[in-house]
Amino acid sequence: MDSVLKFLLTDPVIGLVKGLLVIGVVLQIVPLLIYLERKLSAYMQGRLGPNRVNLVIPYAVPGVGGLRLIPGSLQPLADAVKLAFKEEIIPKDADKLLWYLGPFLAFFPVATALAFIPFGTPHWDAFGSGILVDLRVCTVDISVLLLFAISSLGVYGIAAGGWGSGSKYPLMAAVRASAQMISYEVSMGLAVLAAIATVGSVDLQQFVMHQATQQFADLGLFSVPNWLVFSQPLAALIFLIAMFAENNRLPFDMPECEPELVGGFHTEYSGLKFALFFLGEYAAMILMCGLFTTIFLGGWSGPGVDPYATDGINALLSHVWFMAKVMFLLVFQIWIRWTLPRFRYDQLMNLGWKVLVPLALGNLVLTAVAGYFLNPIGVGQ
Amino acid sequence: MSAHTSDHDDAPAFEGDHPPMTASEKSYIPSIVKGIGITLQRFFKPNFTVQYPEQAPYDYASQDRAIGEVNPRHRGEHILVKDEQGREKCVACLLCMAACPALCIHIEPEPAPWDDRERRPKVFEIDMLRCIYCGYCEEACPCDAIRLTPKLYTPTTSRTERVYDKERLLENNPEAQVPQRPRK
Amino acid sequence: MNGLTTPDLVQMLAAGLFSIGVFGVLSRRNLLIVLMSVEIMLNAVNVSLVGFSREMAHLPQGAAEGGQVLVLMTMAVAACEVALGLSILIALFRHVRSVDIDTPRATLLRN
Amino acid sequence: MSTALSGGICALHLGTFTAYLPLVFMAGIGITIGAVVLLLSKFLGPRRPDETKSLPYECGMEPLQDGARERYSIHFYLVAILFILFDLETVFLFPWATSFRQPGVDAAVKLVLLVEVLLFVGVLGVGLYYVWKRRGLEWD
Amino acid sequence: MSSPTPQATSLSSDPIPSKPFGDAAISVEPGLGEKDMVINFGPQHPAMHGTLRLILRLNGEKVSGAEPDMGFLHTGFEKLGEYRTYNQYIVVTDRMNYFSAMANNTGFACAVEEMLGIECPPRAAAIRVLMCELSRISDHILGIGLQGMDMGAFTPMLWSFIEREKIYDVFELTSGGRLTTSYTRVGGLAFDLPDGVEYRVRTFLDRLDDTVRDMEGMLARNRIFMDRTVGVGVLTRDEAIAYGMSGPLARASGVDRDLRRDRPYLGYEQYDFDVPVFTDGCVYSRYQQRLAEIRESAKICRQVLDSMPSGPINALGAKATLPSKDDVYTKMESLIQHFMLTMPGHGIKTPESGEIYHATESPNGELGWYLISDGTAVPYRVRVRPPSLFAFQSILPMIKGRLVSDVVATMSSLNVIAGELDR
Amino acid sequence: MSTLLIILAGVVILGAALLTVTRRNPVRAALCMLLALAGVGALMLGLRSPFLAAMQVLLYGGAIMVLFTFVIMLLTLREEEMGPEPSDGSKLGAACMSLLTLSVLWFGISRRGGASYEAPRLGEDFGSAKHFATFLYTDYVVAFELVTVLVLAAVAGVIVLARAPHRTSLERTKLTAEHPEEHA
Amino acid sequence: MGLEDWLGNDFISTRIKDLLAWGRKNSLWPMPFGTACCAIELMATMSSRYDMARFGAEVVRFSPRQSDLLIVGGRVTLKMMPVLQRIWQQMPEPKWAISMGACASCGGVFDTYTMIQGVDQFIPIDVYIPGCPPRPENLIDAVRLIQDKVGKTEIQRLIDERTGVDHLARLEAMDRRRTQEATS
Ligand code: SF4
Ligand code: SF4
Ligand code: SF4
Repeated sequence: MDSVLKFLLTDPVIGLVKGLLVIGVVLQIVPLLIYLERKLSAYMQGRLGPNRVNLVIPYAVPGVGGLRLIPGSLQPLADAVKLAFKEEIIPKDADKLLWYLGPFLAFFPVATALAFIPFGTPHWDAFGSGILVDLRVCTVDISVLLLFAISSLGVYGIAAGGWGSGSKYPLMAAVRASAQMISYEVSMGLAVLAAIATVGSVDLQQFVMHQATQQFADLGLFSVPNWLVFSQPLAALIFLIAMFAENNRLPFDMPECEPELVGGFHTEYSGLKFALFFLGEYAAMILMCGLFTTIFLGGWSGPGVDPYATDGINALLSHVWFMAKVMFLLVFQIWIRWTLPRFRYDQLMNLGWKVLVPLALGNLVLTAVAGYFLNPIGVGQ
Repeated sequence: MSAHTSDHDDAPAFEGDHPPMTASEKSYIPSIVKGIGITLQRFFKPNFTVQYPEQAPYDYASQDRAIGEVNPRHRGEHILVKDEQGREKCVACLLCMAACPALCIHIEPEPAPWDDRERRPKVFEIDMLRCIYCGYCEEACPCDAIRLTPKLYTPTTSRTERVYDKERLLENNPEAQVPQRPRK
Repeated sequence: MNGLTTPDLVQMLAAGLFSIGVFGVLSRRNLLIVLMSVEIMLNAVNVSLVGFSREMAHLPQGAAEGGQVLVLMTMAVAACEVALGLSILIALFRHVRSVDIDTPRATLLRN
Repeated sequence: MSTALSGGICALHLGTFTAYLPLVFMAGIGITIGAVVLLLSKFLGPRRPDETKSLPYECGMEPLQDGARERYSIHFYLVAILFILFDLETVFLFPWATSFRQPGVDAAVKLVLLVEVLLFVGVLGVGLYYVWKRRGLEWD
Repeated sequence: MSSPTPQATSLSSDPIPSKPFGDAAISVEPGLGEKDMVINFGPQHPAMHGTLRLILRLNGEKVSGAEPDMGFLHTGFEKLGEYRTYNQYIVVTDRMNYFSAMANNTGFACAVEEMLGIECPPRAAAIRVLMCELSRISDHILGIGLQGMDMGAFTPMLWSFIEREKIYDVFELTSGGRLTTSYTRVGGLAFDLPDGVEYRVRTFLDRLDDTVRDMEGMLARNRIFMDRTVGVGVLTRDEAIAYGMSGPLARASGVDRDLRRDRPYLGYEQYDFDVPVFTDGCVYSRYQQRLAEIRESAKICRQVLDSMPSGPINALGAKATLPSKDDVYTKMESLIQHFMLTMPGHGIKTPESGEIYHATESPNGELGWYLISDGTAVPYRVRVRPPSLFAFQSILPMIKGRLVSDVVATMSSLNVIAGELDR
Repeated sequence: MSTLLIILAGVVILGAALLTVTRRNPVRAALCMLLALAGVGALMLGLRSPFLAAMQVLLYGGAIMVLFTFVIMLLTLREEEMGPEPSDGSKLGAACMSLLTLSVLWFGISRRGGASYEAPRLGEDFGSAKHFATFLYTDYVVAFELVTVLVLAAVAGVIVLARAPHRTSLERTKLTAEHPEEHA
Repeated sequence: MGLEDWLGNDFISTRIKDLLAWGRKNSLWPMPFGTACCAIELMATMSSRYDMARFGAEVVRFSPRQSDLLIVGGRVTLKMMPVLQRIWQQMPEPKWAISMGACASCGGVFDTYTMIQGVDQFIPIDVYIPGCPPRPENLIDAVRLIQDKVGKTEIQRLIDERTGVDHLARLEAMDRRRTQEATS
């Protein structure tokens, strides 16, 4: 038994298992998100939302039949099944290669970048085997940089899909979308720079450790953890806004805003390719929310989590905290989507370049000056 | 009657119609918070949906729609009214046919075998698909022989199936078959 | 290639990459692709620099650091070069409606 | 510091490629899912292409102008260039950000570092200001 | 033909642009200029309400030219009018402006009554006013809801539908139809108000405020919304007059003109209401204009309910309305009159060469009916002055040089009803 | 291990680069280039320069190639605008030149003494962002500050080029008159 | 060529078919082709009181590529007909169509020179809804009718019939190919 564990817990195996787990979880959150989005918006609008396809536990109630649970919960599955068996249409002016690459490139970088998000404590004693497992897929210490590098490739998906469709609305949407995404990447990068300066590391696990082990303020009854959202509020705000823009969510949903561009860059896509775009979009949402949680909301830390402990309960608790924060952010994104109108294209660019970038620069200067006068930082003080 | 609303009478402190955005409004944040507040409120309000196929369209007891029982004026599918002896009341006077703006009634009269009227319809067809349920036929009929009942028109998969002949009209909605005209 | 060590392999790779860039610059007439070829050449230099830096990492004088910084500088120059190069390309395109390198000359000659 | 924290045999030290192996796995998973979905999309659904069906959708009208790839405004290009330049600047600041508050740096060095970075960001700001004034940030 | 409005003469002196379409109008040919992209905006486009079409010439995001293309819903209303009797035509008018059907058939009935010289009884007039104002509310509330929706705020649109549903209930209770009510008749109404309508309207009006406040709270002072609407799609007062705009659109541009006040019909002069006027003429002003008019209409509705006269609902003496059913079943002369009004070839007696232009203030503006009679029961000619047409034709100066997103905002602020536009 | 990696990456890089310079369609060329750049990034990782690798992907992949993509999207070249395919002669000449370059370089590389990577172990954070900080802002501060100047110059240049004066309408009409077929 | 063609009548195939039918049934994304008054009722059906989202018919896609159910609501004129037809043709299989209201089904009250007297002359309609406009309840009924139909029809045959392909011949050809592949 022990030797089996020892064999199984080699690095590559652990890495593979973690990778599969992360992707698996993300693939399960996506339908949940779709369902939540529909239900939340429905209730907000005085409606009920999908409630015909329920989870049925057969023969649960004796004599009566199955027990119907959670109205409409299988809606995403129904959509997926239907989309999978839908006809595939390739417009005649489409660039075949780009047409296929579009949805693929929209999903693949996001999936890869998910490897860097720490979803639990850094040392979990796996099954008591004495092997410490870091709860993130890729344990490298320049994870922020690599994450940015890889997720910056997400532009290509939209660009390829929109341009490759050979149709006007998608083309317009593609140009808009890519311009928007790269614009907000600047302010996002600058905001993260300030955060890095505060923490002094480009390792996401270090970010969490920094926030988990320090205290921002002590209010007597409870102490406020040193989450960066408190010590870098401006950076957090900028990141939050940029996050919406990067995900193309309302109020920044230029690339697919229906009343203008019909369906946006995926107007011409049908069936599974459309679903893949959708998947990539929601996965990107999860990625960004995870990143925000990790950088600004203390990641997996939370009451009851000991960053140095190695036992399984602790690891599980840390993961629960992480997921809770991410879910909160996701719901927040959904909520905003159904509350606000959208920007106009030029206003959006103005907000990005004329407000957020100067603000982020100012924040950076502030951080630099403050860092000069403040004590040097270290982890675990 | 004043020509202007009050905010035009007393000289406004700003150019144009609307007060310019205040600094806090310019920061987007108050309105976003307000918006979220409103949607939150709405989120917890009871919802407005009538679960149609389960809840009958007129069973509005739980909703504030509450039209009451069947709305007698509701213009649904037609019936041909039968008299006490179970015969159609129609005397084939063709007034409904003339009044119909959609020209969807087709009547062929024939001499009636009964002695209280001269004619009766041999053919009485209504193209329910073309009909616009305006109620003019009912209004035009001098002897209360055709009525629009609250019965919902039903979707169909065939166009010809919706042409109702006399028999079908007579049997269409038995509940609405009361000899005396219901009050409207 | 028994005589080659790993560092030499890297340098060979850089050399190969560089000559591909040269080929692209010389053979293509599409300005866009010419620019891309230039980028390939710069990348070759980067590879070579990183290789050298790695090789000299044990030297005390900071030669390795020099290599690394140089790579960063190359990237900066490459970025600026592309920005300017493409601006020129666009400006050119507005005038002669072509990205063929030989077209401007032809157009100028014609006028 | 990083080794002190991430001990254990899984946390391989930096620079060894094995530490990136999970990344390769992850990319592999991503590629597999993407490829499988694309392949499935080819095989699952029915296929009945025809002339009209493969026309680009343009509100139900015949597409105006042949060749849908039309030229677009130069503004977008400007955005992309600005983005490159700013991205570049960010790249040069990353090392600074990781280390400027490390313990054990003496005050003089810190001051020099501060001045340098302020200068850097300052010039960046000037660049932004210049573009702004030259109406490079106008979109209408 | 009576002169359209008292102001018409004074207005006509205003300069009309020599080239109303200016250089905005373009012709479409393949392979156009250097950077311009010609694109179909509509007919099946979410922002174009399904049936309008603009051919936009875009320079990047900017509109450098536009050509409206209409007629996708040209149904032949006016021609149909020459084959339907006056009362039958009421049904058709319902389907012209389906946002506010009641206002349409009231307008038509009023025009016919004026031609025939019939006065509709006070109770009928009051009920008509009530119904018209309810339709105005339902039109405007959907208008601002759609305005929000076209800008991405989907939620308020559905709230507006909740209110509309309540208005539908009122309509359904009174006339039997939700949308296409066919409630008015020449000389009166189809039925009297049933019980419960007053209570229902009052509760609706009480709760309306909440919804309107919520909808306003979501958008009105939201910077995103204001940035997109203030100063967008501007139509100055002079332009508005030159383009023949009327109704809320003209009032939002500062044209202080409302037929309900300036040329009262149906006893509008008895009610105390304000005519809100804004001056900016931008999308935001139109939004505010509609909000203000909703409140005024609610005021009118309350007054109507308070002062509802009793009495008959049909002008009985004029021989233009059907006698009551009970009379038809029992009295011979009623039966004969019934036959005379419904039989083919017979119907309402009209003057040999009657000619009338009668305008009412429909929710979208001045809805004019121009009728010629030839003594038969069927009009010789029916012509409509649809307010939407004037709104749609004036879109060119509003969007020229603006961004694509502004086209959407402007379009939805104009509230162009295709059925009315194309007829 | 690392030799294997280098050979692997090398094959990918060289192949992609070769494809890049031979594609006629700029979009395909850009895609191949992207692959080559990613390969170079991986190679840098293998050579223990993780920071540079990240920057390679961030700058080249996420920025420079995006710019290329933009230009391709904006221009959407038609066949005739890309110019004719270069003649076989010029291709041959270019190939000779590049082979010449290659042989010179090859000669140089093979002549140098057996270099190796196995020399004393590197510092723990060699090639990391922190490592960069130790010399970028001290020994190479001039270069560091010069980058901003470079960027500033580039910005200025780009703005000037992008805002190049448009042809006046007069010129345009003249052009149209001269070459009506081009402007039709 | 579509997996469904390969499904036989064995247990697993039937299960898969059931799953497919279930998915399609409960995820009918409508393409609203609403032109006139009926469109308003269409909107009313989507909105809070009737909430068509309950049946999974929520995601209103304005691109035909992603929709399954064309709802023709409103008057269709000669000028509009090509548009409708093109949109129908651009929708991917399997697809369904509802003709909502008197006008779309047969012209209704508008028997005039511009109107199409029934869109079923141009596109195959699965369900007709009478009424002018039909009430939201009717539209919901129609969607449920479509759901029934989706569950019952053999999609492949339906598509073949629509596209004018001989269904049996195609199946036979496939069989032949299959056996050929098996033997070779
Ligand atoms: S309801 Fe109207 S359309 Fe229908 S048959 Fe009667 S008169 Fe004709
Ligand atoms: S239904 Fe009435 S109006 Fe019609 S023919 Fe019969 S009796 Fe006459
Ligand atoms: S059927 Fe009636 S409601 Fe529907 S579009 Fe036609 S006229 Fe309008």
